Amino acid sequence: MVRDLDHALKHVSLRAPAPQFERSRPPKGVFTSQQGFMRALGLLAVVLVAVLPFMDASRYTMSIATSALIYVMLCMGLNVVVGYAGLLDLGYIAFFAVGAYISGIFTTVLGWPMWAALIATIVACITAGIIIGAPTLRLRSDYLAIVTLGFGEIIRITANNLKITGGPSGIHGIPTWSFGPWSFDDGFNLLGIDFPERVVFYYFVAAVVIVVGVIGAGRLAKGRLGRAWKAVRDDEDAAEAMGINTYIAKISAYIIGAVWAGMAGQLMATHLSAISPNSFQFLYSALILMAVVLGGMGSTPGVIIGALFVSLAPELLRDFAEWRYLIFGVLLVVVMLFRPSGLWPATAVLPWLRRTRPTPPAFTEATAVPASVMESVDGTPTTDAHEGDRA
Amino acid sequence: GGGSEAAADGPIKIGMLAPFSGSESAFGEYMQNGAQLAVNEINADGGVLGRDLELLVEDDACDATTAVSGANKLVTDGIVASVGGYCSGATLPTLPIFDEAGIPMVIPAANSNELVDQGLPGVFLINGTGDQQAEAAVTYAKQIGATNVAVVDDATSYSADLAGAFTEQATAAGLDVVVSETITPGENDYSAVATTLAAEKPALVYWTGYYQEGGLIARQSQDAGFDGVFLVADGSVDAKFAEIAGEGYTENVVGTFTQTPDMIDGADQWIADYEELAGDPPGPYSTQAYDAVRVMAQAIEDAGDTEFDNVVAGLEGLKDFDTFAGPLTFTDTHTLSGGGFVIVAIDPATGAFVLEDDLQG
Amino acid sequence: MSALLEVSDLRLQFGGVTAVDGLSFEVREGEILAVIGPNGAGKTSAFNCISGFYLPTAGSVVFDGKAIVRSVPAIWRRLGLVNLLQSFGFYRVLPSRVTKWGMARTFQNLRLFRELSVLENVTTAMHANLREGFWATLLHTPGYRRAEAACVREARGWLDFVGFEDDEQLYVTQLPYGEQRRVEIARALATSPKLLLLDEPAAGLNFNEKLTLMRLIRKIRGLGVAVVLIEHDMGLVMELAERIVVLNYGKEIADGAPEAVKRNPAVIEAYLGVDESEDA
Amino acid sequence: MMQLIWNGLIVGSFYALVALGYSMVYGIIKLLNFAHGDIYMLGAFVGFFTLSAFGISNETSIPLLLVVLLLSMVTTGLIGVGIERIAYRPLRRSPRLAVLITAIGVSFTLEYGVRQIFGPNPEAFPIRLESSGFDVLGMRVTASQIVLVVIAAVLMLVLAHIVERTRQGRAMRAIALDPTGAQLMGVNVDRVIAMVFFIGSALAGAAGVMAGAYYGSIDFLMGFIIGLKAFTAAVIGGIGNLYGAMLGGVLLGMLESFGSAWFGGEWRDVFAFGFLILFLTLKPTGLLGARVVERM
Amino acid sequence: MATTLEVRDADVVYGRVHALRELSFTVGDGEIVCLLGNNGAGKSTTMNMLSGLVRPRSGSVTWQGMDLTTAKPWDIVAAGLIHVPEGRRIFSTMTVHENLLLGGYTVRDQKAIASRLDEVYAMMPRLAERRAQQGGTLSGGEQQMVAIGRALIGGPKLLLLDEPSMGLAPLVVKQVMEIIAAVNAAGTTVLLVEQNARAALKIAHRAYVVETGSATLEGPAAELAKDPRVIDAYLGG
Ligand SMILES: Nc1ncnc2c1ncn2[C@@H]1O[C@H](COP(=O)(O)OP(=O)(O)OP(=O)(O)O)[C@@H](O)[C@H]1O
Ligand SMILES: Nc1ncnc2c1ncn2[C@@H]1O[C@H](COP(=O)(O)OP(=O)(O)OP(=O)(O)O)[C@@H](O)[C@H]1O
Ligand SMILES: CC(C)C[C@H](N)C(=O)O
Ligand SMILES: [Mg+2]
Ligand SMILES: [Mg+2]
Repeated sequence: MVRDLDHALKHVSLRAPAPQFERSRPPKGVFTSQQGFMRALGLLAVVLVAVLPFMDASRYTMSIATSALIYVMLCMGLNVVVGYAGLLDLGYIAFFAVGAYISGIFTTVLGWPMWAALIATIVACITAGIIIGAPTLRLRSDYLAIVTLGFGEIIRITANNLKITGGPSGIHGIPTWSFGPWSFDDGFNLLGIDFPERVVFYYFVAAVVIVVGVIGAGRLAKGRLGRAWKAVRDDEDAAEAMGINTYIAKISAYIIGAVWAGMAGQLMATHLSAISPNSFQFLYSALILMAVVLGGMGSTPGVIIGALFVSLAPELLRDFAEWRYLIFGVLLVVVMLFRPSGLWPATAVLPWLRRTRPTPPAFTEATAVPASVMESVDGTPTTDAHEGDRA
Repeated sequence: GGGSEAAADGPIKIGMLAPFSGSESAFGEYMQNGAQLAVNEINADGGVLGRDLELLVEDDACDATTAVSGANKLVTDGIVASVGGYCSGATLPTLPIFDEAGIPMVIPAANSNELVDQGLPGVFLINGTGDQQAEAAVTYAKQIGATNVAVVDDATSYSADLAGAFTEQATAAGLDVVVSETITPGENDYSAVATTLAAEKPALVYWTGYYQEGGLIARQSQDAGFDGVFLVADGSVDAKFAEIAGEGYTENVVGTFTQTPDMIDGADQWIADYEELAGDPPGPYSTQAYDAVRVMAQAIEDAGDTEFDNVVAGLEGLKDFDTFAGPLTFTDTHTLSGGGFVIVAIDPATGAFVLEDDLQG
Repeated sequence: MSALLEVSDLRLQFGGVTAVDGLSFEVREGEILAVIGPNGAGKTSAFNCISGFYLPTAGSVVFDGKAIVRSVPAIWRRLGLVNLLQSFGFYRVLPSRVTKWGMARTFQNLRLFRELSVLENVTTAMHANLREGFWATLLHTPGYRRAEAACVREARGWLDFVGFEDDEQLYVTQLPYGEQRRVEIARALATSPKLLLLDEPAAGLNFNEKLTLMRLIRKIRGLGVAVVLIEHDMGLVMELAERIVVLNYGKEIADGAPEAVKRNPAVIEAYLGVDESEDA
Repeated sequence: MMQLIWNGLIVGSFYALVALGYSMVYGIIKLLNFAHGDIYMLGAFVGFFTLSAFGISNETSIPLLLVVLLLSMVTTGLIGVGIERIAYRPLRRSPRLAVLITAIGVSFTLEYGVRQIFGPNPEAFPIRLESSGFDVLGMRVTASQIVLVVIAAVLMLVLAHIVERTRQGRAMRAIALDPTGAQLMGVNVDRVIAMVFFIGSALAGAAGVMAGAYYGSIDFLMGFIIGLKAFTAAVIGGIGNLYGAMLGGVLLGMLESFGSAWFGGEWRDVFAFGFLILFLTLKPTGLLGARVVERM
Repeated sequence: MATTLEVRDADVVYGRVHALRELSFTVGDGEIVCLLGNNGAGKSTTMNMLSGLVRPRSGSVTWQGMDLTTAKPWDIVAAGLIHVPEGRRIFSTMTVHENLLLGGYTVRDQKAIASRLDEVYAMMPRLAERRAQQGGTLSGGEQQMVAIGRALIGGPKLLLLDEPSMGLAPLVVKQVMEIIAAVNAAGTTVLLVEQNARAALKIAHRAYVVETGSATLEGPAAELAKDPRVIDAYLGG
């Protein structure tokens, strides 16, 4: 299925002359290159995630950590849709709901084993992605936003009204994963530490899925498809002119996001063992989007940080009781004011590498708020976001 | 048993999940204060098993995910019993968590039948179930001679559940359910349902949601020309109902409810104590939360320790324990033997619900 | 030489405005054709029809034996559903398809990908020619790695070809205008075109840069690529073009060799003015 | 049937009033102002606070309502300007979604701020419009409904006139299209944007007071759903187009009214959103939104 | 001729790009001054600095006693310094007529606007034909005409033109140059940036050559047109 470019280009008469001069290669190494540093950081994160249960395997820690990981999953999926392909999706939670409900219904009502339900989930999410994406992805951003929002509400309300979805109280008693006689409910003992609860398993499962997802998303983003997404996000017409079928590019991002969210939904359904329509309100779509933007659109580390922030901040603020959402709101505003492109923007450059790397671009019209004159504090001029406008 | 080994001599920790944020957040405080009052009283009397009680409260936001992490937090914090649970939808996913951790639950407010349908050993409801409340509503409907009735719910689990039970029992009792409507909570305009009620003219409509929308619907339906009886369920029994509906719109409003202190002689002192603690008068489910703590404390006392099996046995063994809702004995299914539901009506002077009919006759 | 592109009787209307009015011309393989005409004559509009961005009201465009403009059954026209159908992709050839067939274009106002680096701008253009499976990308198979390396090599080749010598990792917005133009041409070439449409490539360039551009266009023709260019700079047009098509009010008013066109009184009247020699 | 239309019109006028501000703000700085619904809520609470402070309750006077209306409009207008100044203006050159996040943050802050001050319980609004009705053309109409629709219509038409026909309106549209270009025309961008926030917030505040007086109850989350609905209405109408926002509001009101009559209340929103999705796929620019032909 | 605009040692920095380095030049009252320079030399940056879109890090910029380094763009426009920007910046969904009206945003005198509108339509009949068409759908050249017309309606005292001939047909270039000369003759001072150096030098009184952010050559236009360095780089042999 995969063929070499040279092979693929055989029928094309036109070939570029071989490069005339070697361009400088990006350096390698942990502290001398962005990529090396990111890899090291990723490894560190994986280690931290892996040792957390050995330090504190209490139910509470494990359960919020697992919820946080599920958030991370959702945000990564939305990042493909919004961050890479530039499709403003305000109903992303709908696919999460589809995943959760399909696995819930198939395992409780139909009594399927979990792995079969997973396949059903994936099929359902692809179908849902096509049904909703196919007619609407022609729309430009804001109309797409409202259509996806509407779709999210439709899914939630439908789940709330149908018998098979358990109506407003939802589905409970969703079984956990089991492999032959052994299931997640059975505990085990590792290195003298007791892991009696299935909570810990979901934590590990989520962690592994996310690691795979991070690597996969990174690879996709760098390849042909990822370039097509970013091109579409930047300038749809120009992307068409480059031979990219923008519609297919958009729908592929949409479906990948959908499947990913569906898998997260399945994970959450089995982790909580009960789901109800309340967990799929618009607010959660907004929160996920918020996590993505807060972290930095299109940036994997950013999105992970954003997801952790949005899911853990209310938990950590629990002690402030009724004040916590007030504090959360103020915190959001403050963070955004200080880091307008997110906590870790896609274009971020490690401070000590800044000299040798390009600075981030001015924002395009599609993603930028209209510019106006701002007095900058240090007297340096602000860049002009509208240079070379479309006429 | 999870937390019971934790601290054998420190205070006995009991946990409560209730909504403190989101649209139901008003109820969290009522419940917390009611429970705290009970804890204070018990501690003043020397505590349980010679140890003090300590109440730990977590927000469930009436949302499954938040509730689960809250429940896990309570378990981790070492509670030995749970006296929380307001929204059925948020309480349901916490059942297996408390069950696995060996923590018995006395649920003060949430009352969906699903809670006990799972047959978990440690789950007890002290609010009447939907079935029981529906029964009271149907009894009342027949008592006033209604033949055609209507039911309106707000699509939340408790409300839909109750509406379903009401429809079923009303039909079985030979009543004609002519309108069965669902509204979206959190809005202001319910003219659609008001118009339908005015057009169909049922003799009685049963509203199974909360007081906020209830007040609006009561008013809007009368404006539209509905003149039957407006029966509301316990979620709507609150003095705010009259305020929202407005003067002149409450004459035909009655509710199904369990008894409250102001209906009971000698409860003035309780109300005064509550006000002293909370700074505000008690609200819906203050009493149930108060009772839940007392029920749980009694069971632990009877059990002699905080082991799950013993406490459950203690709860099952309670006989005619005195609560606001009357003497309490749990059935096999861990619900109240009688719902204890009465009919209340709005006192035009104060706007508060007062006893109208104890349905005994 | 056979015709690579055949435009016949092309018509494009916007409400009351007829932007292109019965235009016919052809482009032969490997030639440089200039399209000139007063502002608003319909040059860009014609380009947009040819490359699939606009749907002409009538007429046909055939490129390399393939029809770019498809005819719509009369029934849809009568039902007024043409636009709807076309917006869903029926009865039209998408620009991406046209590009795959071998036609590339640049835009009158630069349309580079502003959030991509120079190199990525060019590699993105190799989309259609690149075979990289989804799973291969995920698994980083050797085939994928080879294809990706070849793609980067080829992109660098094009950057060199157009004479771009700056840092390929820069974002395009960091480049001066002239360099951006160059990158846009490299990007168009990376789609492996047989025909390249350039819309006012010399606008905003100074004298020296125009000379460089001229050399570049000749080099492109040297690869066997036909070039059609819209330009207002007569010095450049006269120097480069083998044939010139002149439009006015959407109609063709002249078509021929540069010298002939230059002396055509209709062209002088509509476009050049009496003394054009000063616009070098 | 007539009754359904009338009901739809009433809800629709609320949607329209809020949608108008939504659409204006969106139109000018491309911000989905999630806090806009909360301004509506603030309007109601400002009215509530002032009236309670004067010990007024259970009033029915329309002149008093107008006074409170004006007061709330000015207050929410100023709050809107303040929010723009603090939370949105510093981000004008940032990615557009960044402002969306501060808007959500502001929304949380307003909601839970009000909750801290007034408590989580719904409050009864101190002014109540008399709601005895009479029957015309087979629909039951009350005097207060007529007052409501008239106030809403007047506010909206005045506004639409300003934006579509005057020099300031032209400046607003110019900023929407190209703020730098607008500056080069001599438009004081900061001031015009502040003005837009003032007008939009004042309208939302007005809607809040009117909702309080008409429906009688207010609470700290009352802005959430109507914010969503207003956004939807603004989009149906063709976002950025003011007449579109009004039309969209009314249309959404009708859709809901008919949706619940035909399919039952529980399916109402499914019907409304389903219709919306279908409509937008067929007419991707909304009711009145103009198709922008992009030049290549 | 009295100096009206004076730029002294202006430095503009975009992130790490040093776009202007100690740029100094002056424009006299009633003059047409032309700036020549390669791509990226900083010509547009200079224009943006004058109209207040970009602030210099150091140096002074004064016009008729007004300090342009601190003034807001709208105040600068109100004072009569009007900038026709690079890239035209037409308001795309507004009609040609509305675009022109916006040019008169700061003008209070309705009669003046009306008479200038008539003049503009007379000068550029193409615009009169298209008066109700959306600006964004105009052809490139038509848009350029709107941009120039729009500036004239504001009644400029100092007109900044950034590459006004870009994308215009030869015949129109000639007309535009004539218009500029005529506007200047009527009393407006003009600062002109042009790649079409030949045409620009023909109407300019004086010119500067800007290279990497500083003015390197200065002189009367007619003399510069003969300077071999200028011929080599900007005019061609
Ligand atoms: N969407 C549209 N609606 C109305 N008229 C349009 C539209 N698009 C283009 N036109 C008109 O069609 C005519 C042709 O425009 P086109 O852009 O093709 O001109 P051009 O020859 O490229 O001119 P220039 O040399 O100035 O770029 C112009 O008069 C333009 O105003
Ligand atoms: N917004 C910006 N951000 C960063 N660098 C910029 C920006 N605008 C311009 N520059 C850089 O500043 C320098 C001067 O640019 P400027 O646009 O002023 O040149 P110019 O003389 O007008 O060129 P041209 O003839 O291409 O219009 C260039 O190196 C350019 O890349
Ligand atoms: C009346 C309420 C206490 C019912 C509760 N909301 C439930 O879900 O069961
Ligand atoms: Mg053109
Ligand atoms: Mg320039």
